[in-house]
Amino acid sequence: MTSKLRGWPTRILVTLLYLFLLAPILIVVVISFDTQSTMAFPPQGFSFQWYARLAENAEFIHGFQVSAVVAAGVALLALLIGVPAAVALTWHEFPFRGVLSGFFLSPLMVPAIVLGLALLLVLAPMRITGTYGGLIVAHLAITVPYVIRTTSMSLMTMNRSCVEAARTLGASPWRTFRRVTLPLIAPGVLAGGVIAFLISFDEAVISLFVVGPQATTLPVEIFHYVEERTDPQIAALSVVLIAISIVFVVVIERVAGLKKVLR
Amino acid sequence: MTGTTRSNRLTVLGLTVPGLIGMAVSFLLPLLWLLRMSFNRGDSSGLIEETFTFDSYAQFLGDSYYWDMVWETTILGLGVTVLTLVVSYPIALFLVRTESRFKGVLIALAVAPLLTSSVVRTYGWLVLLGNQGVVNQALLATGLIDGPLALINNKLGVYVALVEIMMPYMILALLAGFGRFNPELEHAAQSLGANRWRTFWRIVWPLSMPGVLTGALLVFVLTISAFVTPRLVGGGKVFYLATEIYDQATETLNWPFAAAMAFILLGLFAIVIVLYQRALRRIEAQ
Amino acid sequence: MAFLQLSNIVKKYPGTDRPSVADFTLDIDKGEFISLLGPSGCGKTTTLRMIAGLIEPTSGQIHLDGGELTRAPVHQRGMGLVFQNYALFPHLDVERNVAFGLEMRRVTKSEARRRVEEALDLVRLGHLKSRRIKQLSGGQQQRVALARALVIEPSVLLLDEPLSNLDAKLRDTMREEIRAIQRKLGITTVFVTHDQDEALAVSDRIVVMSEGVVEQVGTPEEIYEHPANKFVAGFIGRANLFECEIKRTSGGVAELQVAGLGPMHAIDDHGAPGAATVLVRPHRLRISAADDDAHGTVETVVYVGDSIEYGVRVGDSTVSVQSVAGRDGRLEQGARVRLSWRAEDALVLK
Amino acid sequence: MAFLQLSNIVKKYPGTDRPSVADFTLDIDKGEFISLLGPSGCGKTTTLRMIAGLIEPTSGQIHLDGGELTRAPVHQRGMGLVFQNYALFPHLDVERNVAFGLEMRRVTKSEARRRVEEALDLVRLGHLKSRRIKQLSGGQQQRVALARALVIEPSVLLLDEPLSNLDAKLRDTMREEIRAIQRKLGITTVFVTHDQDEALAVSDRIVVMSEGVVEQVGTPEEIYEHPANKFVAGFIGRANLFECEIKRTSGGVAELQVAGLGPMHAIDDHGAPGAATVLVRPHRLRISAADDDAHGTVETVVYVGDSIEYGVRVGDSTVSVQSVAGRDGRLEQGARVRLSWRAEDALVLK
Amino acid sequence: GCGNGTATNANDSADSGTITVKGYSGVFEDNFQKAVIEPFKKKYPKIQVKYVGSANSAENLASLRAARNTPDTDVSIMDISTSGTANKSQLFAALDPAKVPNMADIDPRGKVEGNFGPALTFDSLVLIYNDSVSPAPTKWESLWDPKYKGKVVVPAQPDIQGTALMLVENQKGGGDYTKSVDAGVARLKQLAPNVQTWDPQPDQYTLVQSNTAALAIGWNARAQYYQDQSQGKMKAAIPDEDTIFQINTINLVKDSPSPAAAQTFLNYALSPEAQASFTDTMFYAPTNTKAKPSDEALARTSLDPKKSAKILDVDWSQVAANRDAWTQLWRRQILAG
Ligand SMILES: Nc1ncnc2c1ncn2[C@@H]1O[C@H](COP(=O)(O)OP(=O)(O)OP(=O)(O)O)[C@@H](O)[C@H]1O
Ligand SMILES: Nc1ncnc2c1ncn2[C@@H]1O[C@H](COP(=O)(O)OP(=O)(O)OP(=O)(O)O)[C@@H](O)[C@H]1O
Ligand SMILES: [Mg+2]
Ligand SMILES: [Mg+2]
Repeated sequence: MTSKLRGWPTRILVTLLYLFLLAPILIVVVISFDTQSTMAFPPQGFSFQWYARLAENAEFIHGFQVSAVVAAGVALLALLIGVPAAVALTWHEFPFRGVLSGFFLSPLMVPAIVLGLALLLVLAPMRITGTYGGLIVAHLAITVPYVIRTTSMSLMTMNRSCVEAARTLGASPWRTFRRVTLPLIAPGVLAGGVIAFLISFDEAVISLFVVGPQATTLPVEIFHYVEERTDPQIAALSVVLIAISIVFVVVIERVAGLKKVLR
Repeated sequence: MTGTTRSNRLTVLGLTVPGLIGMAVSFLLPLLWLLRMSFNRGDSSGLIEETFTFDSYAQFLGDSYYWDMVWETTILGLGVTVLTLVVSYPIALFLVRTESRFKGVLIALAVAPLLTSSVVRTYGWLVLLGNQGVVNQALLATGLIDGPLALINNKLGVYVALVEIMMPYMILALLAGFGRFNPELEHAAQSLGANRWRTFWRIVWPLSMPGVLTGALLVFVLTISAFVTPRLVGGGKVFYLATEIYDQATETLNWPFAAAMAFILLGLFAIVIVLYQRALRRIEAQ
Repeated sequence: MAFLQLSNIVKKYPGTDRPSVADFTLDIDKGEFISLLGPSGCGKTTTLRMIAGLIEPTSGQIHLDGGELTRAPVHQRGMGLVFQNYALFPHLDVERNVAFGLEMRRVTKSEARRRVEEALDLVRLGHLKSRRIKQLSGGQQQRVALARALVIEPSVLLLDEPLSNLDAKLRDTMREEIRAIQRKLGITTVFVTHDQDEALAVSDRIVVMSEGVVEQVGTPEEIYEHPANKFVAGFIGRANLFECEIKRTSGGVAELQVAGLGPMHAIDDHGAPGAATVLVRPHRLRISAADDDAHGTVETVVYVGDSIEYGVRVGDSTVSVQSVAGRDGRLEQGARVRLSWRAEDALVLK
Repeated sequence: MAFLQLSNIVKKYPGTDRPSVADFTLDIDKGEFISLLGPSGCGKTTTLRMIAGLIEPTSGQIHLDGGELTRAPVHQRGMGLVFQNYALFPHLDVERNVAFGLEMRRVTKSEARRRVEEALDLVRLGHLKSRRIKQLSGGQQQRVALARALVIEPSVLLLDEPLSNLDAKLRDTMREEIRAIQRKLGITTVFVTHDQDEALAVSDRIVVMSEGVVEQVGTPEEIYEHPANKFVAGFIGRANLFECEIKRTSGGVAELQVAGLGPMHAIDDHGAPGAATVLVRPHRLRISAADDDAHGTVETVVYVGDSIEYGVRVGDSTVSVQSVAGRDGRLEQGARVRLSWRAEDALVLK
Repeated sequence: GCGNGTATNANDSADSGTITVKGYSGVFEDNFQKAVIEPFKKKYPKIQVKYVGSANSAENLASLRAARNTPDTDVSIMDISTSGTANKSQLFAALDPAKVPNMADIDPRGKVEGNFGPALTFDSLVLIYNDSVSPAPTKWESLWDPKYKGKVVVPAQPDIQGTALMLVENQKGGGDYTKSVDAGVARLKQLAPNVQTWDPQPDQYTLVQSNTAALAIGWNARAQYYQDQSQGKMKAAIPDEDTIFQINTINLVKDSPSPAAAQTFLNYALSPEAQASFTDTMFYAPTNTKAKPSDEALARTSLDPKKSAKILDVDWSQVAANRDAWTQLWRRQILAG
């Protein structure tokens, strides 16, 4: 079977789709080595000058730190509150379940721009705009729904008799969850965590409102940067981010076996 | 295990309370503020008058221009969702099935675009599709066209860029939705005479519905609230609710109107969520 | 007092029109080995899952060792359960599947390793320790499930068709191993099986169920020799049931007039004359060639290794006769035969 | 030429050290009913899946009706398959599961409905048509799987333990139904079972496998009466194997000196004197109380309904004896006994 | 919390403290840092200046408004039409003429009623073109030339560049913007087929430089700056007809944490030396009449004496009041086509 699946039509189709998916990134990679000072094609030369400039750009470096910390915090927090909520919503029957589940999804319905505005007016009096805590709070609502969705999807599709088996073998509900349920729903939890991280990491609109001089996230720095300049420094930055992500993935792969987790 | 006993209720409470607290602070409170704001009166120079009026709602609902915009936005959301699904599904299915050594890398590649700011990726599309872009240059070089095609600064560009930007989210959702995809069921279908196509439609597709629905909801919502991409690629010629809300909130500074629009958008999406939940429940029943 | 008490247990799944288990009452002693026997879909698994606490009875109580169990959380019941569909953990290998219960009990690493090894040897899977579940054959998976339940030496062992995918030899061995451990540790065991012979061979007592209802509870011999009704008679072992007329009963033996066969005798505990049914096991029937005075004709001859099974047409029904192969002469299809039995080999049912 | 030909099939799963199926060769005629029999993990499922095309043989060819099959896509092979783990479609109800194959064949709606109904009645599930798979008992699921494979009336039917979760009565009925359909339509059938009796009862021929290798192919009687080797003898039916010394052979009957029993006779096809093994089935052994001149002592007495099984200690091994219950007198544990057999009930193996 | 969020700040005095300045990001920020903030820091070493970039004036106002009860910004630089709204909504405080003496020397066109923040820079609308365009355009009319179909870039209303072009055309068509802009809208409608994008990305200077577009309108200061940066691939043309001023004001935020230091900074930013220095680096015309930038820099600003006569007089508060209405006009009549 497998040899047939790897047939040429499938391969070609998948390759083309990958090409489409990665096209803008490929362009960005090429441009990042250009000598021109605008993002344009074809490149006029080869240099590392934009990488050199990037290394000196304190705002980007600080922005990266802020974004990484915030995104990690958001992902963690979103998982911590999202996964239990997903368990309750998928596995338990209780009054107002539908209402609650709708409520947990509703942040997705509010355009980020509006939520950003609204958050600013709530967070500013609390004096937490422009702090890590404030940014995490601001990103929480828009990431939790993803965690809940992907997690409950996995909960729905998993074989529940494994949970029963664990319980009869003496595992408390918590240990059952940790030792059996969690590994079995790992694809959903992982997807939720990754999406939460990435949404937070890429979130520019809400952040625009709640960043402050002390903590400004990378997308906001980028956003400000491209409003005025379009040199390939941004391209170089993207390439660095991709490289970091690939290293990250390779490490996960080595340590935890991504294949196993996602299969 | 799903009785409505007291301990069950306690469990449910324990499981949902952290989430409720988090959502209250980071969502409900701001939303309530927003609701209040939508009843204020804003003027076109950006001044806001604290009052209680339905003016903003009336202004929106009484203007067919905005109704067209709602329609356009819905079409954009649906269109991008369907297209994204079409181009993402084969990749997800391939990734689930493949036994390749490079599986991990391939998954990473599918997700990597997310680590590149969508602003930057949109710029990538500008470089690709612009008048001086890669595609136009290639087409001009081959002599297929004799003037650059307008690939951006119109709806086409918005669709292309949005679809690409949404793909990784869709792929992730689909991958998770396949869960522990059981090839044995495919085998069973084939042994019953289903060719690959029919095995797909009758077995693989229905079983992947949770992932498809989740991915679709995710993409739909992200699309209709996306403003960066339509902004950057739309050439100022296409208007959607999100860009309009953004304009009202940041350019015109008419916050009450922006807030009212947001609540109207919310009402619109409530319909989508209801449909989604109904579909989900049908699947869950299985 | 009984160790495990099920009192008036009822289970009705939502959306079904009849309860899957209806008014189930049973007292099980400590260390007893009970089999649940009954046709497919009669509620065996449902009963077992209620004992384990995986589903809540619609009504009724379960007591363990005097304490009400109905509300105890599953993981504190200390029961070992083999699931009909195994329910192995796909993300763990064989060894860690088996070790799971021990880890939950915080057994030390070395002790756990030793016990897991023992359990795997017991089910003859010592060599597949580090395989993934997906890479095992059906029978091997079933044995992992068995080892996983046995290794924790539970006080109550619930087995749902734990041997259904094993060959006769292995099944015999496993059955004996289970029985030995069970005896040694005094584990109270409820064993669901579809195999009547197995139930007869290992059980202290057998519960025969049908459509959610208990038809009879008794020792194997009671069940086999004195089935409470036609259902039990027909279900346990193969049975010929003849309609007959009781003429007279004296000294526990009835004189019968059996349709198609004429006057016969049978054991009768009831004692009232009138219409009745008489049960004769196929191997208790004697068959002999008879040209005149024949009762019927041999319709089918099936060779089943240890013996030969004849289907004999008597009137418009078919009677099964089992004859030890190789010992008696072999009859051909079409042969005209006479049937007979000894009074002590036949039983009147009411 | 044979209808279904397996030639030198080998399957080695990646990551295992030995092939799971090694050099499997078998010719199956059209309409034949073949059983694959063997211990758990011997490669039965693997073989079946290769025929169905679900896994590719590492080497070897499969021909169907003269055409090379190895490369044909699964869905064009027109084979019906019952999976050991059922593989029912969780998102479809019972009726639509069964109808699936018919829809794939574009059978008209009304025709399909009729045939599905028939198939469900056949497996006694007509009343559960619109149930979801999750709401069925284990045996009910298995029967759905069976109905799903039968309803398409395939030219080749592959059954992987299709009756393992059914009670004896239902199993008998199902087995007969399968056999009837198979005969009527001339379906070539490969039947994997762990139940020796079942294999003996229904098969045209039986293939006995062990550790991926074919040990013997033959009719039930050949396999049972003339096992090719000790493995087959031990696996099919229960067997007592005695070490012995052949003194002399004349007229196909050997004079033996059996350890612990003394001089005996047995059928011998080989004819050479020297050390050998003699096979005697438990039910062919005769047992009688004997205070002096005893061969051994009764160690265990197990009541199995139709008969009584004795374990008799002879020297340092245990001999099984099966005696029809109720016919002969019953021996108690500890009784001193003599064993004997008729020459035609014993077989010399080499 | 934010370090300097309290209304009364013990550290604040005229020559020490920490102030936050919010203004445009990008090249404006770069040059403002270089030409104004750094020399200021040298002069007042005890005052820390933090510059926070924001994308545009509206965003700047939005954040001020949101943080009105706990302002974290001291000085805000924004477009005059936006600062007018801010003044009206009491987000800005009036300046103390004693503390900002340079206010007195500001060009009358840059003075704001009630001592609110005055003009920091003057700029004007210009034509920009790719150097492949010949002949070099000198009139707005070139934008309508059919040979530039699909090659013109005009940032649309509510961007004030679009507003400015409309006002210029409206005036030419005989309209009075205080009553109606129909004439301007009609002209722009005719322009629509020529326009490649109404919302240039990254910006029109880049598009013209890369020859993605041929012609565009833009602000003089930036256009001049980019002309140098691109080595002439993109050129600016100050049209020899009516154009419009763009004015950026510098304002003191109401309840600013450090009002004293902030006003010291304001005063410095308006000083002749700072004004001259900023003009030299980025070609914004100085608002301080006493500023003496270099002649060649001055020649490239809108204050070039030869051209200043042609500046249209615009009441920016009127423009702000009409912003929404005009935006709707554009949407429905110009852009939709
Ligand atoms: N995917 C796999 N990878 C590695 N080994 C496997 C795999 N599947 C099966 N095996 C091994 O191959 C051998 C044969 O397996 P198969 O499933 O054919 O056995 P079987 O005869 O059907 O046994 P059972 O009666 O227990 O179902 C077993 O030892 C099993 O462990
Ligand atoms: N979740 C469910 N919803 C509705 N009906 C169910 C459900 N589970 C089981 N049933 C029904 O309840 C009855 C008893 O099921 P149970 O699983 O206890 O049978 P069983 O005796 O174990 O049968 P088998 O020998 O076939 O496994 C069956 O008729 C079955 O269809
Ligand atoms: Mg069951
Ligand atoms: Mg198997």
